[in-house]
Amino acid sequence: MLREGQIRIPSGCAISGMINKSGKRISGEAIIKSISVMHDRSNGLGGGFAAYGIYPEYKNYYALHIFYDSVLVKKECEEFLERHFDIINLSKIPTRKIKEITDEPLIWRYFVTPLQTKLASSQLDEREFVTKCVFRVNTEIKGSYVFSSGKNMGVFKAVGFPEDVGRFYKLEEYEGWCFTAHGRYPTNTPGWWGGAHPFALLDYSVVHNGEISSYDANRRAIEMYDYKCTLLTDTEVITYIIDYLHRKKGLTLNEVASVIAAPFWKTIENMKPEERDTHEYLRMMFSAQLINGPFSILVGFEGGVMALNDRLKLRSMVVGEKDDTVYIASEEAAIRIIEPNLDNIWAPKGGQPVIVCLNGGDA
Amino acid sequence: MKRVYVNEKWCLGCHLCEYHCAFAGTNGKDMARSLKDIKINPKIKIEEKDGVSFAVSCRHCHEPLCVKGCITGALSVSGGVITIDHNRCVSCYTCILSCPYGAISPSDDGAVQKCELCVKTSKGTPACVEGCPNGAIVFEERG
Amino acid sequence: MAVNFLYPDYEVARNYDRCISCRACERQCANEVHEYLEDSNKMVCDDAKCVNCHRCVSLCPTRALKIVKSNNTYKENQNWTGKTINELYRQANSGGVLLSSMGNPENYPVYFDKILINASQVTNPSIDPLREPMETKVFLGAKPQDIERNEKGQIVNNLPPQISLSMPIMFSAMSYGSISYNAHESLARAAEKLGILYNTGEGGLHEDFYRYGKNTIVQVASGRFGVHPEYLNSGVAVEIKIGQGAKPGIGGHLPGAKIVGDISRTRMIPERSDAISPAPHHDIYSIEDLRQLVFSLKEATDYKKPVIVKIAAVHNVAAIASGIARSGADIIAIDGFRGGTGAAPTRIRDHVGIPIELALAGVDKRLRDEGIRGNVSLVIGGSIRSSADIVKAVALGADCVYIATSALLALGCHLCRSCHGGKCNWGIATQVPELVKRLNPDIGYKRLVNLLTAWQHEIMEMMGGMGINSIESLRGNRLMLRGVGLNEKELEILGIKHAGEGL
Amino acid sequence: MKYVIIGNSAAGIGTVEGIRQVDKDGEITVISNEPHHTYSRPLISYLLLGKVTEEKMKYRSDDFYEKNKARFIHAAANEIDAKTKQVVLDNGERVNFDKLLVATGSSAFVPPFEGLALVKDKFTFMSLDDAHKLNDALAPNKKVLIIGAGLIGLKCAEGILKRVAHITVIDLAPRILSSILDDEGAKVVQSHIESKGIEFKLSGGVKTFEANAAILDNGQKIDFDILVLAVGVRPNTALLKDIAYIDRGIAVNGKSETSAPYIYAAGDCTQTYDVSSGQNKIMALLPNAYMQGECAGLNMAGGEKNFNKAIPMNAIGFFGLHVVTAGNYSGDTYFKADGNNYKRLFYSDNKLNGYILIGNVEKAGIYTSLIRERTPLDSIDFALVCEKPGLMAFTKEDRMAKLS
Repeated sequence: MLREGQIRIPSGCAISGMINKSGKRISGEAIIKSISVMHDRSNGLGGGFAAYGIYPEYKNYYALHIFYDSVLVKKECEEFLERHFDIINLSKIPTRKIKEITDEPLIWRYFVTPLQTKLASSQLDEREFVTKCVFRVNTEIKGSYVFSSGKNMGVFKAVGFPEDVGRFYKLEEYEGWCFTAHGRYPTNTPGWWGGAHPFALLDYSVVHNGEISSYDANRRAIEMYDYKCTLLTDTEVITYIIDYLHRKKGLTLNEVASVIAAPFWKTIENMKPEERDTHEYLRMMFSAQLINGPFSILVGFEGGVMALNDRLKLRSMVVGEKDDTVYIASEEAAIRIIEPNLDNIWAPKGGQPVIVCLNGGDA
Repeated sequence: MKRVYVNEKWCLGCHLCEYHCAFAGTNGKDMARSLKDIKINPKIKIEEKDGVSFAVSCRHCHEPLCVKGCITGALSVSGGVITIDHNRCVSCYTCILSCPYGAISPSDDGAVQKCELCVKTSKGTPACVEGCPNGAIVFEERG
Repeated sequence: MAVNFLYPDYEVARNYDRCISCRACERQCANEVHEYLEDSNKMVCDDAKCVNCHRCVSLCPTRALKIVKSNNTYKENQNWTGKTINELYRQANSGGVLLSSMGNPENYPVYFDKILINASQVTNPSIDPLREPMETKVFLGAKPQDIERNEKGQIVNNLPPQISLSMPIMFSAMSYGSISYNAHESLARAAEKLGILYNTGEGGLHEDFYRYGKNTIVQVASGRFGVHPEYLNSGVAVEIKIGQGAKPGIGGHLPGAKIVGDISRTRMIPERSDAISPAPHHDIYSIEDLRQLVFSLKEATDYKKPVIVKIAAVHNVAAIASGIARSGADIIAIDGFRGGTGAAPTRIRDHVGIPIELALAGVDKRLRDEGIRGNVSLVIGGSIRSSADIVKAVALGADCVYIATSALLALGCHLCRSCHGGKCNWGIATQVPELVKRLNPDIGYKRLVNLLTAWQHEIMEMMGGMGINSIESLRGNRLMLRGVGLNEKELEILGIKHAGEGL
Repeated sequence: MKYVIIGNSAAGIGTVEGIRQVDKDGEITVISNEPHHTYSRPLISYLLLGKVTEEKMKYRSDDFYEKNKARFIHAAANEIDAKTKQVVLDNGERVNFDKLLVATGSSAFVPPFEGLALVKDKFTFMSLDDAHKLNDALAPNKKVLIIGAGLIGLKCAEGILKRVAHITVIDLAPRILSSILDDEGAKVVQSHIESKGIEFKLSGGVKTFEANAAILDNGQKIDFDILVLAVGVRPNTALLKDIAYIDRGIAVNGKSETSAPYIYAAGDCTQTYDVSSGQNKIMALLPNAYMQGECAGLNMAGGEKNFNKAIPMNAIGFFGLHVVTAGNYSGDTYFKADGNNYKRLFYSDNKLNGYILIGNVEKAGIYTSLIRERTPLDSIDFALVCEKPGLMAFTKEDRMAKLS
């Protein structure tokens, strides 16, 4: 059986997310409960979580979560890390032995900061340096895979149903101000943990439900800009596109949304002149970053989360609010199970981003 | 009212309009059978000289001299279309004398004949228009 | 002389049971194949003059005519075929280069026909273009590296000039002279109606057609015929023609006989003088010279028009395209070896150049490998025969296609490949007034509009089937393609998988 | 508005149709001294020939009066009272009018031949009643003498030839159809008619009649059983005597107005301007009568119309040989003849004045139009149009204007 990276595997999914705008940290238990409601949207072949605000004590360090196939590979990778980073802390990520999750790889966590000498000689900005290093590990050190690389956040994922993955990683023991979760329904039976979602790069994490029809157009375009699509998954390419547009090109998340889920030309024609010019520009300039086909995505980032549907809204996604907490999920039930008394609930239109930032924050 | 208009700019002088006209007059199903070994006497006729050609057929004038001059009332206007009642025509040729376009001619049955926009032979578009390969004959409403 | 004798390739078969001697065939054949015998009220014909253009067949009102392939044969020989032998005889007789027209008819693989397109099933929905928006709008032009913002933080438009097209199709260059006034008018009017562009080719622009400027690409070729500042500024883009798929590496020659009246004036050369386009541009002997010409033209047009550089698909096309992409050109046009022509030496047409599918795949990959594919637009041509070819071309990586032969077919061309004779019975590749008038632009432009409207619709249907509702999501989306009957190397060059392989 | 029309032939019918183009409701009264539904006078010879029936002679359909809301009165108009604006009928009835049209036509002119009173079976040939009477007298063994080789006489001859033993036509003039043909053209037609068995005695008149014979000026005696008098016609102008100006016919202008207010006239009783000769003439022709009537009707009903393009013209055929003529025969000529096909065009001062076509009359209307429109001949290809009438002779612009 070929695994992610060797073959492209489309999949259907469930997504859920929650964010407290005040930055109040809550336990990961709620998000497990939420995603478990949508059990039938997954098929046990992948689940995972992204949690923001969970490492306040290391918030200035990149938290690298890495899967290793073997101790030998671990050693090789750690040598690489040591050559490029100052490793402040390293540890095995705590897990719970449960019968539903098997064949786990070695799962390690490193809090790092780039070696100043290396960073200076690379002539890259810090985040680009980290990105390059992550790509090198993932492409060059066979058997090792960095699946989380942001600051004060972490991705936890595995092969299994998402609720089992949550228990496996003891997610209830983490406290964060934002969680996203993913339950996967791939259309074959891969056995590789790296293929599970969320997919993350630096602080960006993406959970995604859908199968994008523009995949190869997007992949071939993004690979021109020093990204390497190793997993051949939609989520991976979406993450890279968001990273490219937001971090590298300096677009706001709203602008990112109007690139990847661009308004139709007809809609643009009817906009007010200034707005029209911007949208026209974005579509012309970033035509290769338009994402086509059905998707609903939750993008976690440094200061918040963005929810976005494809422009035809071919996937379900609802948003609920209660006080200063915002919930987003594929199904309303996944929100109601953790917050039955919502102030407000609605389904965003296709292509209409819902961006929730920490109070005082900006996308 | 829709009329047949010709534009010599696009007339190729192929004479197909004449054949389609003649064929329409036979009410036959197959031109090859209907017109084989027949000298056609169409109601639309090509004038040609020195590379210039154009088809001429009844203009269905607003002030039709042929109808006004007809001594028997065989020519009449019906819905803008000038038609000929072959039974009433006595072949006096006053209409031939009157028509400033030369668009009326003797028919094979003794009466005169003229384009009647195929109202008696087919539906919709006159046969000459259908048969023109280059859009030189059109059937349309003009001011 | 008996040794000169060549039996006609085609015979006119007349069904005398159906022929009514209307003489339409006789009147419509510029080659004087048909003749009416007054005495016997009978039509006769001389097959030797027939070029198989089907004018008579199409106009015969009783379906009494057809053209059949002659079954006169030499002794069967797989090596020395009848065609080869006849060509040799003709050259032994004339001492001249064999001339041909339109595209390469020989039996080389047509890769488009060995590529199949994907469609959605279950895991994502196909989209019905009748119910949902389906976008085929395309912009061509260079793209800047980065966005810019003003002091208020708003994005400012820093895009170089762009061409906007309603669909990824343009009419490729055919000069006034090689084709008729009426053909040009048909193309120009169709382009206007469709919201696409047509291309003047190297014959200048007739004064009557300046009004279609918003839908015009003006070409600058090695002969520089009809080029002046007003001309350069009359269209929305300027194309430098380096080469043509039908005859890479050689120039053009419009005989003096065709340089009459308006054509002489439009080309700005004396009446009856031969219009000879040199094989190379004599101011471009290298890539850096090209850069100079590109910028000369940009200067001349105040940087308001994108510059297209058109080359023939030759062996090293990917590297050449890379050089062009870095020359300041906004758009690269590549013409495959099946592209048409009004006249080319037969051996060149049939033996020089490479298939457009392979050239396209190679160029697109090369530009992506170099990270510069996004900087330029890529237009390809050279026998785009259907909407399926277009979908495949876009999925292989083209922004847009050029069509010419297809457009001429829509105008009535029956591919008799006798353009060089100048007696086109369909009024397309001729300057003889009584033949030119056979192409009524009122009909011609509508047929072009019909054709492309139909193609656009089919493109939308195919896109919808793939779950794609905007053409840019198809561009370079090679996973949507699969090869059939192609070997590993061909698949590798095309960058596609074989049918039966999954995602 | 009350319209009264005296006359029920082409001019009268034209007037009804003219009025109704403008005024759908005004009261129309048609007064006719003939009891018949409107019929086409020129068809009386075809009736005798058997080519038409009385039913088919109807100039308009049976519902014509009803459809046009016209009252039909069979009576003769005895007098017009211009002061009271009334028409006095022979039955004493007075019919009020606001606008009156006089279309009284013409009558056969019978010269005072000596001995004519002795002839029992003598006929004129102008009306349906004339035709009925003649018809009753016809028999296979009877000999007919027709006085007058003009249109009426010769059409009559054609109509009855197969029904009688012999026909002789005599005329004072040296040629037949002297009012519309030249000498050579007349010969072509004459020999064609002679070939059918009709005998001509030309250049001679009748000196005296006996009961069954005519003695000619040269002393020759011609026996006959039936005499047809077709010497000529006179316009019926009596009604307007002392009311309007009458020259040879009732004088009318282009609007068909007489010199008397509210009174119009049209048809054979009038005299109008002939554009081909520039003279006022009686042009007793059905097409002119209709168009004049229609013009009168339009003007009577408040419309604007000027019928100013009248020319003499005739289309007639004898035993399959067609004769088409128009205009006046002055000026230079173009001539071409070939067997029974005969063409003579008359032109001067850059204008076509008239023509005679015999046999092949194809596209004759092109010539008619050149005369009627006074087309300058240097604006067309005159040499071509002489040879072959057609629109090709006009300039491209003129053709475009005509055809699109």
